[in-house]
Amino acid sequence: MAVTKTTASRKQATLDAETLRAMYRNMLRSRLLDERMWVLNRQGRAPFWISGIGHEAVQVAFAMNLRSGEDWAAPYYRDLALTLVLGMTPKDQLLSVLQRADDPNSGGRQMPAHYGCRRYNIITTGSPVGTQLLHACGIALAARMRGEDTVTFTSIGEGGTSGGDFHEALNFAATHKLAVLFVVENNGFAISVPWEKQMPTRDVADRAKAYGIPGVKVDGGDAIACYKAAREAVERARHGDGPTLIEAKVVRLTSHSSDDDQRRYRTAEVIEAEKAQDGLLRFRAQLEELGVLTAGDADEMRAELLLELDKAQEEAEAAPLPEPESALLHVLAEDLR
Amino acid sequence: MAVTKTTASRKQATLDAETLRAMYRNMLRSRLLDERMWVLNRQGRAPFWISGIGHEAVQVAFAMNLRSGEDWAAPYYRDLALTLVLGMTPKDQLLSVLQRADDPNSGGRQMPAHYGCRRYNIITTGSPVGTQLLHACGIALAARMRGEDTVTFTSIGEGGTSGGDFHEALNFAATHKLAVLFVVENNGFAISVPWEKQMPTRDVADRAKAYGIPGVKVDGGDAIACYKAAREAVERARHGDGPTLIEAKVVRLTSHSSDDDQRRYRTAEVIEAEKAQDGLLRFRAQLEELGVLTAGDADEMRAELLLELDKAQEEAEAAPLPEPESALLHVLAEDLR
Amino acid sequence: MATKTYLEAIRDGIHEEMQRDERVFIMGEDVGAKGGVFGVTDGLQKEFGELRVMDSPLAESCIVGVAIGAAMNGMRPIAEIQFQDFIMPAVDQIVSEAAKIRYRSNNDWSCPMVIRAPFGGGVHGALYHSQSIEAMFCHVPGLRVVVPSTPHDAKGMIVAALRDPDPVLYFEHKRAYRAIKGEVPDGDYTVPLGSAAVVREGDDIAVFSYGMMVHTALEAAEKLAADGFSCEVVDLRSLRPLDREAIVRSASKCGKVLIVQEANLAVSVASEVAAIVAEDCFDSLDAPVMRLGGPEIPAMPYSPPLEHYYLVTPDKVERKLRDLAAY
Amino acid sequence: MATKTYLEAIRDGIHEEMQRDERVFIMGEDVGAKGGVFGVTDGLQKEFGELRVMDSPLAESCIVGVAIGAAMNGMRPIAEIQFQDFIMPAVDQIVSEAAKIRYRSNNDWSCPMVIRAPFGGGVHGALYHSQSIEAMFCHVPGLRVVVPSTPHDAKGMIVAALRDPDPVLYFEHKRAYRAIKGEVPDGDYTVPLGSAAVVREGDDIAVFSYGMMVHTALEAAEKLAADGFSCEVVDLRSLRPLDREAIVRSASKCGKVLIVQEANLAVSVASEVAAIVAEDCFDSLDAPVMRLGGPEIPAMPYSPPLEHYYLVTPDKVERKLRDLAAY
Ligand SMILES: Cc1ncc(C[n+]2csc(CCOP(=O)(O)OP(=O)(O)O)c2C)c(N)n1
Ligand SMILES: Cc1ncc(C[n+]2csc(CCOP(=O)(O)OP(=O)(O)O)c2C)c(N)n1
Ligand SMILES: [Mg+2]
Ligand SMILES: [Mg+2]
Repeated sequence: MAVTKTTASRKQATLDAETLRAMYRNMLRSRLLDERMWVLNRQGRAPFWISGIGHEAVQVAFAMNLRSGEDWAAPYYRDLALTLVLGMTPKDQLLSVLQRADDPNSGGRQMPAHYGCRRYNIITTGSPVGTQLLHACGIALAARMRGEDTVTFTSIGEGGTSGGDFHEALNFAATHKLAVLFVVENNGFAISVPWEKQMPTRDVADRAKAYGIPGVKVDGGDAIACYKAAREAVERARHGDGPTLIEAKVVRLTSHSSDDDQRRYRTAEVIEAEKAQDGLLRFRAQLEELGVLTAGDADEMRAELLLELDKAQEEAEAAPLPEPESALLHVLAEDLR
Repeated sequence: MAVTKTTASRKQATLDAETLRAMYRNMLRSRLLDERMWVLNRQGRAPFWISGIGHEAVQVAFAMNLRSGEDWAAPYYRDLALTLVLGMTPKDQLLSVLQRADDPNSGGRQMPAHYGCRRYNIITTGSPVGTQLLHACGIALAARMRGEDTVTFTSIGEGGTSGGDFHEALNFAATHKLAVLFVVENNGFAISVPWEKQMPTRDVADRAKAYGIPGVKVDGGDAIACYKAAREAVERARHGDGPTLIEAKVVRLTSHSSDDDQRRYRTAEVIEAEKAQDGLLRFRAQLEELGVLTAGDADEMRAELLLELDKAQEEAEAAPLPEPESALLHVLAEDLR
Repeated sequence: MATKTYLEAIRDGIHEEMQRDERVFIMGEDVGAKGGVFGVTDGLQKEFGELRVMDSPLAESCIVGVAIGAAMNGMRPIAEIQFQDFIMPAVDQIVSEAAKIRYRSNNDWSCPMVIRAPFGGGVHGALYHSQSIEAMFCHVPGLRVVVPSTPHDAKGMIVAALRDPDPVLYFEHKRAYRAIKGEVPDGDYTVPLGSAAVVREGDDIAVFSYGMMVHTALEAAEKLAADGFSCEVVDLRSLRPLDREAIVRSASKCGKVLIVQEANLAVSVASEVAAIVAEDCFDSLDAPVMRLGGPEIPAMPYSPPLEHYYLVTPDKVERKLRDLAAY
Repeated sequence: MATKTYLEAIRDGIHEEMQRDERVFIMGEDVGAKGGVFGVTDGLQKEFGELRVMDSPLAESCIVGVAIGAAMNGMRPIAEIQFQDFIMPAVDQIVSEAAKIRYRSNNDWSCPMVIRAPFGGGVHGALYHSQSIEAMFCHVPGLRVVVPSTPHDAKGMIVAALRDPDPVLYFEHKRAYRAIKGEVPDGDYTVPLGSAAVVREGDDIAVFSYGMMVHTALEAAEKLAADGFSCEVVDLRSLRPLDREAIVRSASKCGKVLIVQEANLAVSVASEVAAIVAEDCFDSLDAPVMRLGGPEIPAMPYSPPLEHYYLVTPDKVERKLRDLAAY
């Protein structure tokens, strides 16, 4: 029940080089796509973007421990990296950011970063913060009723933990020992509101104590620690031992969204200092040190991913916008108007 | 931060005989009135009653530690005893149960046990479970803004702690260290739903850990322990040390309400066994043992209170019902129709 | 065919559908051993077990949110809200989530579920156990809102709701539970959602209503019939979508229109019916559209004189009908 | 008098009232250092401090519930909801609590507070940053709902709302924030809540509208004027209560009625206005009542062709007006 702190060292041994490289590649792939989204936004071609930069490690860690298409995900808007590992493509997300008809998330109906794709059991997500946690419980309950051993991932920012649905979801999942992974990506800010004004304790993992479930705090910039925490929590859930609350301490390396300017509420020094905590840089240094990745490998990987990205962007840009009257479709199954 | 257990013995010494007798009298007064309500209900003169029988000790303990008319209360429907100690009268509550125009709680508009009386800073309460906890926070925030040292009592059943407002209120009060006393009267049932189906841990006091505030568990059938727990929590709040979550383990010695029949979901044996935990009986025995109360005193007290009650009932029964068209009044201040 | 109460008809429908379809389950406060506060789910937990008839925590957002998740994962949940008055904490899950799941995912996901709740007054329920706040949901695209008024429809519509691919709010009038009895066919049948029913034919005045008020309207219509005025009484049944054609048909035929509901009138179902008539029946109207509903007060008070003052009674309906007849 | 934007006018009203009345404070997400996501509260925290301009947790029920408690204890809170779309978690506190506090306590208690939220689309806000769901609250007795359309009214109505003894929902059209400029008197004045305003006089068609759509209606009315049709444009301003007299006056005078709103039509403000006209203007109507609003879809989509398809534009209004003129 205690809040446990997992450190990188303890679990390095258990991850093979292939997994480590795959993890790095997944993080890099998301980062490059994310950066491209910002470029499109600044070019005026994408009215909005909300970023996962700085949050990638924990998302990749969990996604790599899920069975894509079998396990379930009820993510939130920063989970770009998670969706890519589960099977969605850079093109899918570019279609969304460019508001195209073929956007698999919503057909261009929702803002980008409102993820959803039935093919990969990623449920549709809207904007209201927190609702998805209860959906995750319902998904897990349905699995329980059918006797399946699937697990359900769900995530939220620390700001979202102040809302009622967070409590109702943890209470319900813990009462019924449901196979739900509650991941809080704690970047210390809800838009401009610092954690001290949102909650009384620094660690969201403490909240687990109210429900008698494990509360795990992990350095979200430590990819290996994240992987191990994810693996443990997924195993626990899959074996019927109930939910876990995992808090990943992450950094939001951008403004809240393309509509926000964090310089209004954070000093330049603090913003600059956080860059040193970038999990991608730290992981690369770590892998080079471990001899799992050379500088050459990394550059090659990057070049290959950029190629994929350029092609995806080209295709997405060529894709059509939705037909205006299609706005009337899919209100109800029978398309009542 | 830990859950502390207060025992009767430790604090007996600190309560003088007068206080102890007053406490007993307050409990008995509420009990007799409550029993009368059931009689009126069974006689068909009161369509509804919802009882505080078995919950009195903790309510009386808190009310006696508040400054009536200065401190604030946002109670729930079992808090009959609390309202009497704060200044409301048996007649007030009989007017309500008999749906009379002069009912100070609501003018006969609400069901009985929906307490409220501005004169004693008892805010108006409705039926939706849990909303009052946030009102208590707002009251305490207003007091903070004006630099007052008042405290705010609020209460709820353990069932109500599953709802979102419970979490949002504790989170807010703890974040701002507000002078709020959160009292959970845990009788183990939400109507027919036993605690195991409501929540993952047996002790509601555990929930305090999520907010880094003291969580106090007290035997709600031990009047002296309740008094001491109340005094400590009130002092803490008054001195600016923030909120406390107090869980009183109580027994619901009746069905949920006059519309419920608990024999549908509880065995006769369990119902019978709980009667032994009645705080009123236990307190009387304790006081007699301590030599604070003789059997004669107690009987005299009872007779005197019954006299008050009979007179109150007579007056309440003589009071008029509301005028039909008065239903249109007080929607807005200007009585817009 | 057997004669059953409105309550029994609902229970029968749920019971049969649970037997037929393993995906159907119920979640709500006190639905298990107690069988619900009115007894609608009485006996179901014994038959189907604690997982399929699940007592929930006292948390309405949880009840609906969990049901939504289960619906997305292949189940057909019934989320029971103990009183319509207490649906408010679940409004976010209903309006922001359930209603928008198909649309926002461009048809990739759907949310087939039923939210049941008793509504209405006249049972000494006071301010928070008497409300009729269906109008708030009737504005919301992506939801279906239905209210049966007879045992026949109660069963046919709960079954239809459970087979519908989208979220359905199914509101039950609590005074009807035991007061209204009627013939209920045995076995499997459905009543289509989205359609109104003419429950009494007539030529002079079209009366539109739903829930308990249909019976009140029928009672009043009977009185007018004695004086030679014939009222057509239409049970709206589906409040979202409204059956526009049926409304226009009866209104045009009669030329005079009264809308009767228990809820207060402002921005309500009655407003929408009146608006439809004002839009589509201009040429056939012989009198102003009239509406009768509860007063504009926050809810139905407890004390008998106040509660009675609130209620829309057959007398009040009759008076309105006579005004219209005389116009 | 100075020319100001709608946004500046709101801020001025709040600012002046906070200077005048120590009981006024603001609570909401990002209202402090950031000054709100649109900048309405910009600079206020610097002047009034962190207690009177308080960044809240991300919890709308908390924001409103705390404000209610503070109002009962003598304060005059402004609860800011970041987008009207996110008011849903607070519906229980608004509808079950704030709206019923005076009534249920038989006037012993009251709840003087203002809930502010931006609404409306046309700003690439997609499904959850574009909605117009005011209708849900316009049904609820015990609440006031207002929507200013000009900087003059924006200031006068926020001040009036802050001095009103009951809960007021004050909705701000987010497209108006910077797009709408106008003369704003210096210093203290109020615009009475509950009253509509004739913003353009005319004889042929009465157009009822509110928020941004008033400007759209005025634009369309201008076009018809060129062809000799004169439209009377009425800014409803107060959606609960509606100014029934003003509606009946203009509708009766013109004999033809168009109601224009951005929200979808079913069970909405437009329904109620149509119903009032159908009830009270039967003898003066020369044409069916017409309504124009958003389509019956869950909300306004993101992609430009879809968003544009949703929007009620001057062209669409003009077309409806010409239909009515030709009737
Ligand atoms: C119910 C609700 N209220 C407000 C918002 C507006 N909003 C969007 S994101 C956000 C801050 C979220 O902060 P946090 O949960 O910490 O996640 P982060 O963005 O930091 O990852 C807010 C207030 C919303 N989307 N939903
Ligand atoms: C929001 C809401 N949902 C449901 C109800 C119906 N209801 C009234 S009391 C109650 C059970 C409360 O149990 P608990 O909180 O444990 O308090 P107790 O009655 O045991 O003292 C329920 C479900 C309600 N009043 N409000
Ligand atoms: Mg955050
Ligand atoms: Mg209880």
